[in-house]
Amino acid sequence: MPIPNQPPSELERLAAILQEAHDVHGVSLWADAWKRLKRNKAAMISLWSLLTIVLLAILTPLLPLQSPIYQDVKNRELLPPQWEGFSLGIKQYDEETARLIAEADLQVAGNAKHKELMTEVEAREQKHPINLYWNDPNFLTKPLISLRLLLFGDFCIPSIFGTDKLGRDVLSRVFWGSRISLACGFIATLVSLMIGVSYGAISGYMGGWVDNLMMRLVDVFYSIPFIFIVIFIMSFLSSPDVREVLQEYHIGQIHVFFLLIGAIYWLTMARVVRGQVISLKNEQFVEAAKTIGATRMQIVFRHLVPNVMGIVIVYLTLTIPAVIRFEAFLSFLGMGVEAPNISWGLLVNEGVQVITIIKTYWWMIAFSGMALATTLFALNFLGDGVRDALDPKLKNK
Amino acid sequence: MVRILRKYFPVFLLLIAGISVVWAINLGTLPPADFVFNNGTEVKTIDPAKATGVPEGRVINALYEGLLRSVPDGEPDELGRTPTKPKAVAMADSYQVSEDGTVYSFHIRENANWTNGDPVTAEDFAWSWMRFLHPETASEYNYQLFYVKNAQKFASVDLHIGDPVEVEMDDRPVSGQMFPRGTVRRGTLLELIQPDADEEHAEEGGDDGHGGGGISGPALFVVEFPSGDSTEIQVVTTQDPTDQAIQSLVDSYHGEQDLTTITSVQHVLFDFDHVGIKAKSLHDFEVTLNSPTPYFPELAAFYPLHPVHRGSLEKHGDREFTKPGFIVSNGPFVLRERRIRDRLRLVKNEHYWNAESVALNSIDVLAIQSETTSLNMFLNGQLDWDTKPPNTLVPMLRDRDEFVSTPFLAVYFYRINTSKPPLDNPLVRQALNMGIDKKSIVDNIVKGGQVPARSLVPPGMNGHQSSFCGEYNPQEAQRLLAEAGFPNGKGLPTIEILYNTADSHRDIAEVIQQDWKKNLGINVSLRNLEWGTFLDTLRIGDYMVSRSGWIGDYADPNTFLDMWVTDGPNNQTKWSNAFYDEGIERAKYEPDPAKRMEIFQQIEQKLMDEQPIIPIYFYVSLNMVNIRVHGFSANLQDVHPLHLLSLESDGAED
Amino acid sequence: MSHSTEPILQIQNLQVEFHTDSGVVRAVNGVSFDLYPGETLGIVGESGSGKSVTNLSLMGLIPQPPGKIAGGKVLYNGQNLLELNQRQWQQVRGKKIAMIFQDPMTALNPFLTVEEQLIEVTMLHMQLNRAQATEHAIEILRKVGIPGAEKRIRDYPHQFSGGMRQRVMIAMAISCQPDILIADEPTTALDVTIQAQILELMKSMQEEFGTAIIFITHDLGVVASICDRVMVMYAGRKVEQSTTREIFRQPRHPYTVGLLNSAPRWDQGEDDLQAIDGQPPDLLNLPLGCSFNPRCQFVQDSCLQDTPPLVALEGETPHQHACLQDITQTEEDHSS
Amino acid sequence: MQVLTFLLKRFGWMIITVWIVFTVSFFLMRQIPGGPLNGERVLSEAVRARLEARYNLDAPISEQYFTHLWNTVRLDFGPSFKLQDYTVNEILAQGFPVSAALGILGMVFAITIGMTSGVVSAVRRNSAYDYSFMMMATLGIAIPNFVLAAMLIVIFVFNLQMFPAAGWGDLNQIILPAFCLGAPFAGYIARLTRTGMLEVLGNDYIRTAYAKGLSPRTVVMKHGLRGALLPVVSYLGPAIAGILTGSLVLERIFVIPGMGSHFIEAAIQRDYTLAMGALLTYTVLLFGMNTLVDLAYSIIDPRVKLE
Repeated sequence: MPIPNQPPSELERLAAILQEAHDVHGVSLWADAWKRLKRNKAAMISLWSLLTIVLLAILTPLLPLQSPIYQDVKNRELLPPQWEGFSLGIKQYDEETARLIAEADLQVAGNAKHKELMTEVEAREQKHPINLYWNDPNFLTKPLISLRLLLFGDFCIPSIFGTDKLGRDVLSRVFWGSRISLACGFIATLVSLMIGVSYGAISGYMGGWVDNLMMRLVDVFYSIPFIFIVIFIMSFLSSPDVREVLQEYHIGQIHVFFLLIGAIYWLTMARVVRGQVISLKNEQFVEAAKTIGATRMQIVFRHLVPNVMGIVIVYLTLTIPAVIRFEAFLSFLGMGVEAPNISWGLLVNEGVQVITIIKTYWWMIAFSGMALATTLFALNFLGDGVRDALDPKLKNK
Repeated sequence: MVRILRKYFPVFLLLIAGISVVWAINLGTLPPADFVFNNGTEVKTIDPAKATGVPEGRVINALYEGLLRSVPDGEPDELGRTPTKPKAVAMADSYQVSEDGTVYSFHIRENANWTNGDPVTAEDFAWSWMRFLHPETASEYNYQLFYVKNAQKFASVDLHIGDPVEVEMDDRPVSGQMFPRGTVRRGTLLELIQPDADEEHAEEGGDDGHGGGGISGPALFVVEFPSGDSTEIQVVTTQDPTDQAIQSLVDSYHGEQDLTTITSVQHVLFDFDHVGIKAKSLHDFEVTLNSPTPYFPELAAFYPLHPVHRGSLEKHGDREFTKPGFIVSNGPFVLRERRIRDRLRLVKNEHYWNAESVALNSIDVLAIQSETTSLNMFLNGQLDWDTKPPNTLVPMLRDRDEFVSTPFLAVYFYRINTSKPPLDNPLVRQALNMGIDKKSIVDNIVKGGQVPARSLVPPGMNGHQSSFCGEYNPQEAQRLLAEAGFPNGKGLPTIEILYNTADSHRDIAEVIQQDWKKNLGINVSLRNLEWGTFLDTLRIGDYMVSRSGWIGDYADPNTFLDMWVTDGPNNQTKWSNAFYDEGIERAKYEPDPAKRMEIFQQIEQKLMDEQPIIPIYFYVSLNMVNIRVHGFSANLQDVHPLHLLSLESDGAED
Repeated sequence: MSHSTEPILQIQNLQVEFHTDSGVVRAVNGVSFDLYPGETLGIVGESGSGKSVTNLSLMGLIPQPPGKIAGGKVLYNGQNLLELNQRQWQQVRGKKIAMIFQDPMTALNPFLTVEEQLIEVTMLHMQLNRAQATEHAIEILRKVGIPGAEKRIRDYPHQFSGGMRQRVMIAMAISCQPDILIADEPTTALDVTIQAQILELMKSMQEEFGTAIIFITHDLGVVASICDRVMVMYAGRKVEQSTTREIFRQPRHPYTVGLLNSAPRWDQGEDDLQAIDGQPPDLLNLPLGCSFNPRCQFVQDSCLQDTPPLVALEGETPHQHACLQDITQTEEDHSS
Repeated sequence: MQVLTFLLKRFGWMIITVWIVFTVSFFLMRQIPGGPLNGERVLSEAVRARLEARYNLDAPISEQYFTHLWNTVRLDFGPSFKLQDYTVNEILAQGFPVSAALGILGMVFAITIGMTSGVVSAVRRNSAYDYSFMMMATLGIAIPNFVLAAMLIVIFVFNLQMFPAAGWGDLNQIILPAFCLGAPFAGYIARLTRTGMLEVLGNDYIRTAYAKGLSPRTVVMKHGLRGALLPVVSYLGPAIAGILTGSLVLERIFVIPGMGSHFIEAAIQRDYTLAMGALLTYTVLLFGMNTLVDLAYSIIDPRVKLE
């Protein structure tokens, strides 16, 4: 409630309070928390492993890995981990192409033989390893793969994680799978974060019947078995009309999938944020912001939301694993990502299927499972660490 | 109140928890059965008239018995397969075929009984087949009886002026239940009043393959009933006479009939008395066919044609009569207990005519969907027969004594939507076929000893000589592609392979994806749909290439070939060929088996040349059977009648 | 005040440390004092002066780790409590020595009824059965002035007002008639009018049961009204101790003086209130010499070097203080 | 009285929730491609028309909606499309107790193990117990339960031969699935209990309890546990949703004839009636459980008022 005719000095004082509140809550809190976090060994190890995993996932196309989709069912099916090398055959390809071009150059330009040779050269493009070994790389990954080919050429890390039932390299599949799984975890969580934080903050700040209604709605949502809705929507998306529309905007099913999972996981986040906002909204800096004429939206998003980010971050580290697990669960039901896309959930599920008493292809599950578990582990410990860091009360008790 | 709650809340919760666990577990532990097998999935129904599918067939064949039974008969062939033949070792103890091959006379054995002691009579069969064909039953399999004279007219309500009709009045004894029926009056159709028949028919004719213009929508039937010595004319409709559509029919009518009284009735159907299904006497059952159908005995043994007990059905209703306790059946086993998605408990039927030869006293039919779990249970001794061991493990299982496998009448193939360019070009389709290394798929993916397919009809079909499509040949495929105008795959759009959610489908699709990419330079994308959407997508033709499979209903090439006629409902490739359509029609009326097979060979050749489909491999049956089980023989149709199985006596009892 | 009897509690050279991430904090650094039956000893000091920690040590309630009792003795009837094991401690707590905490809002368990919290102590220590214990609890609640005790006993703490809750706390503490009652700022969180009632209640209870009370506070007004003797603590040390009258009459430590001056008194005007300069000491980095030296107005060079010993002045009233300066003179100078 | 009004109010909300779920899924189901009548073999038009009439699928969508809604109000979900011998009510009546037993056992298991190890971890903070329990808890959270199930089957079924591989009926068949179902929740609960307990143990009233001479055991169990329960209880609401999802997977692996498989199968096969029945059952179940959690919350914490 803005007070008219406030003397300017008073306004300044309030502005100063506001600034101070920001500084206190915004900077020193984080700096302190960071300091405390740095002392927490488990959390720091987790943080660094996570960063490494994310970095590796981003740089996967650049690494000298084998093709994640190239199959050799005849010779390389279900091989145990080994050091035997594998060659992409680019050198051979290039030599062949060069030979054809040289041969063409010998011919008179324009004659039939020359034309034929040139067509063949052109056509070879289709069989370039980049087209053969990587399925439709997009504009982001293609340059990276090209760079990788330049840097490492034919060299590939041998199948130290073994191969799967189609003779594909598990190592590279785990790496490529990390991209989808992590993207799924992060994007979906980000979506849930945006929805949850806005919803919770608005609900908590508005109070009254708005709050009541919004929270009732959350209760209602809590009672919806979302797995069912996911199945429905995934089917809906695969119907031809919808698919065409999506394709027009270059949206893959997988992107919608991310959004969908995110749209499910915001409920708890909204509740948590609401609780925090309610406890914060009567603090002085909010009053101050009101007095200097901030709109309600400004107060919520500029002043309140930054102050609840602590708990939100803690909650994020819990949501990401939940989302990654959910993706794995959908893969189990055959509704996760689609081939040739790979996710850890898919790999783990493939692995589970070959755990039997007759023969256990342990490498099919061990490495993907380890990657999944390590990431989830790290996220959990990091979450604990962040919570402890933000809430020093718990320390030394 | 809160205080009391607060005090006793934990106790209360524990109580609930305890009670519900005990309750659920006490739903009853059954004593173990003699023989336990995995049926793969929950059976959708055990009503023969409504069932489709292999799992249902296994159960219905144990509960019910038809006129004939397909049983393994004769010496095993070179692959160890015992041929199955429909034989009169069932409800019929003998049958004759008329010289022209169109009239079958079955003699029902005198000692055939229902489980409640009633004798099984020819009337039971006539009534059951009537129910099977009745439009309201809406049996998915009813076309199997369309070889019978006038059966299709009855089932599809295909009426023409002058036809004998039966009219079921609106006086059903139990409302909402189909049987017992209301009063049935028989008469002759004098006139049929329908709105603008021309347009309607033009629209309908297109997408109805099996049908033949059935009557649906508003219609008025003018029927002449014999009434004593004279006749009585009535105007009837199956709809509400006050309905707007009917009224407008009346208004626009210019004929000579008096439409002032319109009677509402349940059904107006082709008179069943004129359908070629007759109970001649208590034990003589006669079937008249449209044309000689050499495989009709197979159909007579096919489970949808098994009889049901009229009394119990009329008493308990269409659904309830299948429940344990109510069910009255005539097969070697009775249904004792049924738990959804868990098990059916079958026990020996003491009233069965051949009860002394039935060795198993009780059978549990489990509905395990997970192949891994099923195998685990088999290895753990919980199952005696596992019907689908996982592909990946087949190489490890093959050397075991328990492993029983043989090629059977089923083919795995890819459909091509011939309306989508560039797939409308046969050259492209042929190139796609030749670009697939089928042997590698069989050897390395499915691994069960399946046979790479170059024809649609599996080998081993009596007398059929298959025609073949091209073999794996990348060079030739490239040449064809270049001839079609796509040298090295240049200019071809990305081709999408559609498959339904299941692992081996995906694996195969991935292999083919790589084959086409490597051999033909074609970019291939995969699209995975779960079953419901998959089927619908196929139907509306929103696909380029799609995974498919077909299991033969009977041992005749027709079951594989008749679906590819123009606009056949199971065609779904938009492929159409006049020569082919005509060939299927010719084969129907060809009495000479050798000539008939020749026709089939010719039209299969057409199919393989034009290639709207790419055969990939022929299935093999894969079974894991406990070695103490006897009487389990590998055969073409992967049929293993439960009443022929027995257990090794020692060790089984303790 | 006569010390005819033996002290019921003797604290000798108590040292308590806390091991934190930033280093070792000596929260209590060699404190000794005696407590006699039936008397009320006030312990005064700022927060962080070690008064609470001292008393928690008497109850064996120092959380270990990070806390650690580094030395000293707590003799109760001649027995060193610090050598007790867990089981023996349980026999002392609540039965021999009971405690009342500062904030009745948080010191009562919000999840349990008052009855439950009252009877568990008597059932434990006096071996009463449930019915007896309830009866006893009602009786004692009545004694502490809870109207309608039979009914209210079944209420939860949040259904009581602050003062009532503190009464419940007192009831809980005295229900086994302990020899010693430690009251840790029992009135700080209460309204002034309630404070007086609570103090009155404590006095009457003491008279009835003859309990010795250790009364921790930073409010000298409270001290004046209830305590027989006062001990002043600063930065983990005892800096002064004497009878209440003596302390008020002639404080001998600058910190005591500061405390007295900063407390409002009815006989002084508002303008005479003087806050003690500076911040409470950082226990991790105590200044060399006298811990109070940065804030002391009488500081001399020697104060920066030597830690002042506790000196006992023999006289009619025993008076201990730890200051190198004799401030009685300067004090008078100052005030005049 | 207070409880009654609360329950009544909640019931009102439940009706609204169920109605929303009903409406949304009714139209969503009919939007997606593939109908309940699609089978492997294509039906002839005549048969299809008859079947549509039988299931009232030929009526205008609004009429279908209101008919179905009215039947639902009368708790009649109609016949199942795919399990033709049964009505949806019969199917649910068979599946529900099984799912409930599995869920409850899993939950009991999760709570027992989770709370015990959480309390021990909190009381023995930074001890070897603490570390190993928390390690296990995190592992439980991190491993998808189908992986856990596969590993346990290899170990307990084949190597140790302690349990049958799958199936339903007697007690030793329920232990493995219940364990797998409970494991991730046990992990979460352990961590929540630990954190909650640490927080509670720092409260003044715990000190008061010690000051009374209560044994550490009594203090922790009587005074500490209730407070530490609160975060666990508020977690139970969402956890129940998770239990349901988890049981979908385990029912497949262990061949348990519960509702989960119906739920998934019905959705995939477009068995409209069964899907709707299962969906609404789950909705009511979730709502009921969430209400129970709120009730439990206010019962544990007397300061919380039921609204």
